[in-house]
Order: sequence, then C-alpha cells, then structure tokens
Amino acid sequence: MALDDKLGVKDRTFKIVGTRPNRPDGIDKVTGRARFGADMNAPGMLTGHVLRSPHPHARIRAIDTSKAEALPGVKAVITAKDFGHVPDDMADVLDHCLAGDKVLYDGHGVAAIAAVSPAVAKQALKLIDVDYEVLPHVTDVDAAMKPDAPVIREAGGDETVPDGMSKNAMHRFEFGHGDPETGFGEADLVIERSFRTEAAHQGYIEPNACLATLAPDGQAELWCCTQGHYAVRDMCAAILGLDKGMLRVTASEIGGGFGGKTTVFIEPIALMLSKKTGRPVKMVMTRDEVFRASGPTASTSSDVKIGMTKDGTITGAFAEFRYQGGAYPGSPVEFGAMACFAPYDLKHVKTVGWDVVTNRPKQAAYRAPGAPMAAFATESVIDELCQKLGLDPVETRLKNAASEGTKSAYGPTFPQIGVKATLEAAKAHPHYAAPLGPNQGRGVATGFWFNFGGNTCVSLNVNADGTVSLTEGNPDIGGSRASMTMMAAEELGIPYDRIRTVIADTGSLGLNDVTDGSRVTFAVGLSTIKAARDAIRVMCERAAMVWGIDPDAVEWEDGHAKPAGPNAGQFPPMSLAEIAAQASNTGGPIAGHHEVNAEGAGVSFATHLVDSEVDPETGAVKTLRYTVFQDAGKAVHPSYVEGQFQGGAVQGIGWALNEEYIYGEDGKLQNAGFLDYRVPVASDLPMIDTVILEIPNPGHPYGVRGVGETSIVPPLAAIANSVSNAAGVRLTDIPMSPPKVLEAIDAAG
Amino acid sequence: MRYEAPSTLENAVALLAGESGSAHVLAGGTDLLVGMKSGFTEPDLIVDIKRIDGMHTVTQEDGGWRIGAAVPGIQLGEHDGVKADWPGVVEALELIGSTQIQGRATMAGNLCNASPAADSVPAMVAADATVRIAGPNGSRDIPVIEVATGPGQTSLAKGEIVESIFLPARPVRSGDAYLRFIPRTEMDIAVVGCGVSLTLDEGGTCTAACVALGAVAATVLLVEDAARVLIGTAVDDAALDALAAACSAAAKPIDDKRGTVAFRKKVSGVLARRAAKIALERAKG
Amino acid sequence: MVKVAIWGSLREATEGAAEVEVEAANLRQLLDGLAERHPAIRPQIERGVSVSIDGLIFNDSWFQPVSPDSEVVLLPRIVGG
Amino acid sequence: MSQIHVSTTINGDATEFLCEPDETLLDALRDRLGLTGSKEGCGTGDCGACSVTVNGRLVCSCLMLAAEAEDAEVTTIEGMAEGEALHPLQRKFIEHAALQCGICTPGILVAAKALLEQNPAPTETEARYWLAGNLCRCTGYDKIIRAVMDAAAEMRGEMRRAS
Repeated sequence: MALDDKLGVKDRTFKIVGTRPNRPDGIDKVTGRARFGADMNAPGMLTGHVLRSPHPHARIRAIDTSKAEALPGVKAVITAKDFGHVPDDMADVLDHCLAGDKVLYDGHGVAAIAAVSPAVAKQALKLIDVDYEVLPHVTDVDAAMKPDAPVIREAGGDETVPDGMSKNAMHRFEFGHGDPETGFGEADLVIERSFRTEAAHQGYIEPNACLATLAPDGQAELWCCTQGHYAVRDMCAAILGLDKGMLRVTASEIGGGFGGKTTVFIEPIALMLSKKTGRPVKMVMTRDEVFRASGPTASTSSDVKIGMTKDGTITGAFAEFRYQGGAYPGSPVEFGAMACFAPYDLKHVKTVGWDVVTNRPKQAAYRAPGAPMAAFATESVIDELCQKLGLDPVETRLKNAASEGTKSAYGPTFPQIGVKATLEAAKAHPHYAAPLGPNQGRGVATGFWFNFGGNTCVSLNVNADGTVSLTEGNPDIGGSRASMTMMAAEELGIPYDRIRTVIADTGSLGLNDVTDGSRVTFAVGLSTIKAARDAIRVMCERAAMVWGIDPDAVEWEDGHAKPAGPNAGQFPPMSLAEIAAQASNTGGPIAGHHEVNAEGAGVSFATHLVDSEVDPETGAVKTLRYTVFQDAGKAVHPSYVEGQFQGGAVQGIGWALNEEYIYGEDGKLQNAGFLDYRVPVASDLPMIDTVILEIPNPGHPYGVRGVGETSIVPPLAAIANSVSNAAGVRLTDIPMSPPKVLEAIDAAG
Repeated sequence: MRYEAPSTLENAVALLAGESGSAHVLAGGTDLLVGMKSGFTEPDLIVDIKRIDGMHTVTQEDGGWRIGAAVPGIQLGEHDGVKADWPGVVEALELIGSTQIQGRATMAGNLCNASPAADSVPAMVAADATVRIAGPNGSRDIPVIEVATGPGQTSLAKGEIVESIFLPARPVRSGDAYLRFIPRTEMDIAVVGCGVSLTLDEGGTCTAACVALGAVAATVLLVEDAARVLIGTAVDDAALDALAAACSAAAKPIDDKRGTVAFRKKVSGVLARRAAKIALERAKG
Repeated sequence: MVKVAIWGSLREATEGAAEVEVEAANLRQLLDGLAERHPAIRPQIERGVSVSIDGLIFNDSWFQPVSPDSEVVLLPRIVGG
Repeated sequence: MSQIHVSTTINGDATEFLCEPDETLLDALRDRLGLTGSKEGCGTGDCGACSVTVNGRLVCSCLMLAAEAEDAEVTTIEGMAEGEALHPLQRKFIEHAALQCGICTPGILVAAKALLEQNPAPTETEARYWLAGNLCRCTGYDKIIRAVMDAAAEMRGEMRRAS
C-alpha cells in the first residue's frame, strides 16, 4: 500500500497541499506567450494538407496525383501506399490518418501534400484525381447491426460474436452476477426502457497541429499538441519504421484534449511529408477537419430493465448496450457496461454489450469513455422507478449504494469508496431543499469512473542555490504543473516558488503514459513524491557526511536535515539550500528520481444535482442551478479540482442538451463546425457549485484519486431526470434538443 | 483575388460592374469570410465599402432613419434615436452572433447574404423598411422584402450594391419587436424568427400591423393573414391565438439540422404571440 | 491455487465456469496459467486485460503478488480519456 | 496574386507588412508578425479565440482581411500587460484558476477588457452574454466569470482611489 501509513495520512496536516497557489505557467498563458501546437515554426518549413473523402463509403479504384505534383510549389504528394507495411496494431491508426483500399467515412484522409504555401496547397488538392466506387453506407448503430446492413469490414467480428450477426458487430460481452430475472420476480415494479445517445466531440478549442522534421539519417523531431507525446512517438515510430530513440517528440502547450488527443491524426503524415521533401512540414487541422476526421465519442443505443421494491430496494438490473465507434473496432462499450451499475450494491445484475462499426470516424476516448451514455440509461430508469413508487431519489440511491466490501457489478469487491459520501452530501446540501418554481424540476444522478495509473518517470534536480527543477513527462492540460510543484514542495519542505516544473520531451525522460484516465495527479504525483524522497535520502546522506555521523541518524523535517536519535541536537539543522551549496564538495549534484508503472488507482464517484426549467411552448431547457459532489481522495490544488468538476459537468450539460453529430441520409456530417455543433456558451449556464469530498485513496501517499473524468458521467442522466420532473416527460434520446423535448411534451398532451 | 477599397460609391459600382469574375462586396465580412474559409465562396474581386463616405453614418430623414450599409450592429445598438423608434429592429440586429460579430456585422450584409434565417430581415420587413440600391444606372429604393429571392440569391443586378437602409418614421402609438428561437442562448442561427410591428388608435385598438417570419421558408415571409387578425382588435388573447394560428399555418419550413417542420410551425405561432405582446406594450408606451 | 473470477461472456472460454483456479504467485504466472489452462481465453488476453486484485486494478505488473486469499477478477483492459 | 502593403498600428507600434489579398488579419498577426497569442480555434467567428480590437471595437481577427487593417489601431493580447505589470484581468485569471488549458484565455481576456472599458460594472448576466462568443471547453465558465467580476470590482476600486 502506498498510502503513508507512517505519516497517518488521514491525520496529516499539509502545509502546501490543499492551498491554492498561482499556477507556474499562468503568466505565459495570460499574456499569449505560451506556445501551443500551431505556434511553432521552422526555417524552410512547408505546409501540409490532407485531401479528404466526400463519400462516407467507397472503394478507391485509383489516385492520380500527377497533376498536383506538377504544380509549382508542390513538394510532395503521398498516399497510404507510401507508408508500406505497418505493424498490425498500427494498421487501423494509419488507416484512420490515410485510407487504404476504401474510404470509410465522410472526411477520411485520402492523400496529403506538402507545398510552399496554403494557397498552393489548396490549389493542389483540387488537382488530385481520385476514382471512387461509391458503396452503400450506414452511420446508425442499430441500422448497422441489421443482417442486411452494408458491410464495412469484411473480416467481421471476433470470436465472441454469435453466428448470423451482421459483420458490423465486432465484439460482444456480458458482465454481472446473480440472475436479474429472479430479481425482477422479487420487485414491486419493473421498468424497461430503451435509450439512444448521439456522438459528442471532445470539442477542444485548439485544432490538432504539429511540426515535423525527419532527416535522411532517421533522426526526427516532432512538435505537437497531444495528451501523450510518448504515445505519439511510439505510434509514429512504428508507422514510419523509425527507432524510438531517434524520434524526439516535444509536447506543445495543449489547448484541450479530454481524451481526443490521445492518438495521432496528422503526425505520421507530417513526418512522411518531411521525409519526402527533406524540409520541416507543419500541419494544422481546420475545425471542419477536426469534426470530420478526428475521434468523437461513440453513439449508442441501449435497453435497460430494473426492478425495485416499494421500499426502494433494487432487486434486479439488466442492461444491453450497443455502441458504434466509427469504422474501426474499439468503442468504449465495455467501460460503459462496467461503470453504469457500479454505484450500487446489487444482488442480481447483468450487462450485455456490443461493439459495432459504422461509416463514421474512429472514435477516440472522451472523458470517462463510454460511461456517460450508459449511466444516462440506467440512472434514468432508477429515477423513473423512484417517481412511480413515490420515493426520494437520493434516499433510494443511498439505500442501494455500494460501500467497502460490496461486490461491484463489474466484479471486484470495493475497498473504501465515496459513493455514500457524495449522496449524503447532496442530501444535506441547501440545493436539495431549495424551492422550485413553475416548469422547473430537480434531477439527481450518480456516476462512477475507474481512474488509472500507468508508466511514469519523474526526475528532480536540486540546484546549488537551493532551487529545484522538477522534470515530468505529462502535458499540463489543466494545472498539473501547479499540483506537481505543490507535492514536491510539500515533501521537500521548501516554498512552492523555489521549484520549477517542466514537461520534458521524449528524449529527456523515460516513458510516461498518456495524460488520460485521470492519472496525472495520482501517478505523476506519486512519482514526484517518491522522487523528492529519493533526493531527501541523498541530502540526508550528504548532511551525515558533513556531520560525520551515520546517515540513518539523520532525518528530514521542514526542509532541513536534522541529526536524530543519539545525535539529536548535536548539530544545527542544515537547510536544503545549505546542503545544495556544498553538493560539489560532498559527492556531486543532488537529484532524485522515480520510475514506476503506477497501479492501484482509486475509483471515484460523483453525485450531481441540477435544477432545470423547461419552456413548455418551445421545449427549451435552461440549466438554473448545478451542484457537483465528488470524491477527490485528497484535493492537492482545490481550485483545479473544482475546475475539473465544473468542466466535466458543463461538457455533460452540452452533450445532454445540444451537442450531437448530425449525419444526413447521404452519410455526410452536416454540422462540422462550432456554429451547429453547439457547445455551451457562457450565457447558457449558471455558476457550477462544487463540493469536494476527501475519502483517501489507499494507493497514493496523500490519498489522491483521479478527478478528471467522473464529473462527466452523471450530467446526462441528471438533466434528463430534471426535465422529467419539470415537464412530466421522460426523454430517452440524447441530446434533449428543443424539438425533441417539445415533441415529447406535445405527445404527452 | 483582388482587394479594392474605393473611396466613392461610383468607384465601387464601377469596380463591381467591371469585374468579369466573381465580385463580392465587403462590409462587415462576417458571412463573406466564412464562405471563403470553407471554399464555398471564391471571389475574384472584393470591394470593401468601408472607406466610402456616408457608409458609416446614421442620419435622420423624414422623421425616419437612414442607416449606412457599413454600420455595424454595435454602432446601431449605441444609437439612442434608432433604438427608441425601432427597438425591435435594433434588437434583431444585435442578436446576430457574438459581441465580436456585432463589431463588424451590418444590417445590409445580413440582408444581402439572403439567408432565410437572417435575424434583422423579419424585423425590417415588419418595420416596412426600404433599401437604397446604387448601381451603374443610378440608384433606386425597394422594400426590404424584395431583396432576397431565395437562399443566397438577391434581386440585385450586376454592379449594384446596397447603399443604405431606411427605417421610416415611427407612427404614434406603435411598437415593434423581434424574437427568435435558438437552441442555446447565443451564437446560433435562428430556427424560427418573428418580427411584429403594430399601431394602436387612442382607444387601444390595433389599426395597422405587420408580421414577418424568418427561417420557415426560402425567404422571409410577410404574413398578411397574421396582420389581418390583429387589426381591429385590442390584441387580446383571442387575437393572439388567431395570430399564432395564422403564423403556424403560414410557415412553410423544412426539416433540417436546426429544427423540424412540426417544431418550426408550432414555434412560429409561439414567437409571434410573444413578440406581439412586447410590441403591444411598446405601442402603449 | 488462486481463484480468478471470469466475466459473463468470457465463461464460454472456461466451460461456463464463473471462477477458475490457477497456480500462481504473481500476475504473470496468473495470466500465463490462465492462457495455458483455458486456451480459449487467449484471444481476450491478447486484446488486453486488466486484473483487479483485492479491489485495485493492475494492468502490466508481472510481479504483483497474488495469493490464494486474494480476490482476483479478470477485466477487459481499461483505458481512460 | 500580388501582395498588399499594409500600414497599421499594432499594440501602439506603427507596423507595416505585406499580405495576400485574401489573407485574414489573424493569419497576418500570427504568421507574418509573430503575434501568436491570438489563436485560431475555428476560423469562422464561432469561438472567439482570435479576438482582438480594431479601432476600439472587439472583433474576430479571423473574420477580417489583413488588408482592412490599413490605418487602423489594432490591439492584441500581447498588448494587454504594461511592461512587467499584468492587467488586473490577467492577474485575476491566474488567481481564480480561470484557465485550465489556456487556449481560449487570450481571446477571453481581450473580450473581457473590451467589456470593462464600456461597462465597468457589469452584472454576471451581462458578462456572460458579452463573453458568449468566446468558447471555453475546460472550465464551464464559472471561474472565468468570477475572475472578470473580481477584476471589474478591483478596477472600480482603483479608479475611485485615483479620483
């Protein structure tokens, strides 16, 4: 167990952790100096652009690039063929960047060019002739599962898919325990409903961008905005046949990711164009390209059946989920199925899931991948049971809530968890008792996410003047430099502003997994603490040398080495700065480091309360009040923890009400821009209140749990439940856009 | 592509008339540059009219207001006189896009872009506004509703540009209002828009009315049936019901990514009723 | 022997058994043992699995100890956003 | 296409540059003048990340041709701080953790400054509507609005002290 047993973390008082210092990269980011993906240039640089398919599904008979190549100013034109054979596990990644034999969705890359200017590039794209044999297409998950649906991948699904299914069904699974049918027999009321959710995009404001240089000797430099530059390195190296050590990837500041920047879309293309031209190549996706050809989340269809007794005990629960994740297998349906019933202690529970392919771009992770859609379905049915049985939705959730020792719906038995704490906090909060006006309703929902750890490598160097350079390898997407600096300062016992944290490139530090899975504050924080302790060990040794005593007889307290045990009080304490100043005389530079594949991340739960007002004449839904209750384990920098809660909640509000991928009958995406892909704007929203609960994670020295993802799990259901209470109609189709709400109100009479 | 910024109207007209390729007028540019970005519009010539005298001014004329073609939304929003006389028109213009868009977007541009969903157009139609068009053969004035002939299509001939828009003198005891429905609170294209202008007699009976709907047909609709049911009434609930029914009946929308036929028809009536109530309050003073 | 819980649909690979026993002192031995005794599980292990040991999730750490009294649950490989 | 010579003032400095006739002001700022603080999030005026002021009016620099900047006064995020001294809005954004990734921050700061110049005491609702053209995907706007309101209060206080 990593939790500091020795220090008794529950009782530990922190000096820096839990405070709210200014983030170290703040000034760069408020002055426009911070350099994001598109902000880097190189001498002699070319601009790279991708020709994209206008068809949702077509066989490529031939591509004639000769006219484009002949255009003055065009330096290279490439297609997927230029990459030759790539490793099996990279085939889909490359295919999603540039199509092989078939284009699989509207916007699929077909060819790419490098040119001296955007104007030349634009002209050249028009000169590429692609001979398409247009094929029938399908973009809807249920339609894709029909036996006669157009087949997207001839190979069909894996061994889990029963015979006779559509070849678009890639994978099937079941989880759970007990027998739901037995449970339904014990219920006083059983409700069965079907639900649908449309795909949402992560909607990061910074389009994907990169700058690549690949020299003939195989040495390469890549600058890009990504959640994981090591992952980019590994994928690009595999696709281009480069040595990992020869490809140095530097992560720019990143303008949002939310899971969407965990893979590559243009980086291998830019490297190949640079290889062909011998010049640096910069590529920046347009917003249209980001929507059409990056990775939104899955769209889903589901059936849920839950039984409850009059006193609110859930007796049985069943759910079947169908997720389409675009034209490639790998939708996050398993996580949705595993997460949806996790907040509850259930005797009989079963989930079934299908991973389905359609003519859409390959889905990428989006904040708690798969969970919000599933929780929308299951939390809606639980809410409807409460309504029909006249039960309080918070009390009922509390009655069924999982706790330490509960065998979770996805298998493991929970250690100490916070689901009850979030519900108790919601129940006690003034929001829950506040009066509501006409056409207003309150909704509640609870959500769960796993959280991850992963490979992490941190280096901490103590400088001769007593300052500290902390080097880590995860892009700072929401204030993590601040929290790392705080944890290092806490351990070392020196002021926050004596430490500078930098994000290293892939050549300067060992492997760091992607900034995802809510892992950074947990895993990089853990490694930072361990690296600081490693440096402290060295400093204690150096002090012991100076004092001529045994290193074991030195302890570290408040930024000072102190003689302890029999030597206590014998020498005045030596500060970090004093030890650092003598480093050259005591053995050389002082550093600490830590490398780990951090396992044992703690799960996290959240309960959301929302008040909505529905305009009964237009179906418009206004969010009036919103409160998030979430377990953070330990909030290192509470402002940024609150920020994660607020941001996740608002992304959920957008998804619930207005955000959606709209495909026409022609299989083309109709709203590839921020005009009609409607993310929430400031005037749509109230303040988002937050309540941070701290149930320590035993897997982290300070008890930290990941907080980044759980906050997007409950909103879809919480808002649907509030709309149901406000307007008397149960919306089962996300987004709950005004036409759908109005139609439901009118249908209900 | 050429960019020209002439200083006289005559030069602007000559440039536009003389261009053999695709020529576009640039006022605020908030539609033109979006079209260029997407590749939908590929101009050979852009004529920036903002350096022409008079294009930026709002002047009183015959008790009404003449608004230069390059006056951006934010400037009109700051104009107390126009706001007092035609609050519905100003509000409609101010609904277009963000604060940033307001810094550039013009009423003339909104009109000439000829989107069926243009916010300021139903309000101008309800206000009985006219447009002064300059061209190679001199200038002419036409009603606002005659400008757009279909989505993206106008009745302007080659070489013609909108010089100004004229909002007539506001009759006594009259008021106007414009409301639109959008999914968010800002930044969307109208799913339905409705402009209402009405005049009362001393006894509070409606003597004149004009109702226009946006985004429910290929061009903005002037709903004469809706005006008819208001005139002669005190704009009471029964009249408002009839107004709503007339607007819902007149709307001929399509299903698209922004709304359905059923939604648009119903909301046409809802907005007409709500806008008429505001116009009524304003008419009562 | 360590008892390993198998999720619903994966039980087709274990002749329907919801729990199988493997001789293992660590995660690597556990996964190797599973693949050996139940070859039909192999495709899933190759696709990726996570293993919950006493309520905490492990992905890669071969030498993570497991003991006969550990609660071990096989899960699909978990990733995040 | 022959290039156009533009003389303009940017952040108080007389500036000249050449641009293509169809080049946006945003591209000229970023690619010709090295002022990369203004960001392109959409290129269609829907996100506000490229916000600048031109002759005192808040605009999207992606929806304006660079050639239109002739004789204009342009201010960008790079002109917001005075030397070492951050503008109160910049300070409050850091103090309130009103940015997570920071990509929308320059545009929001430019827009918020324009707001406070014409309305020193906005209500929360006024601030939210003024900033509706600036998308932020990270924060849910809560801390942004708090920072703007706090900066406005501080600036009003400073003005009172000064008078």
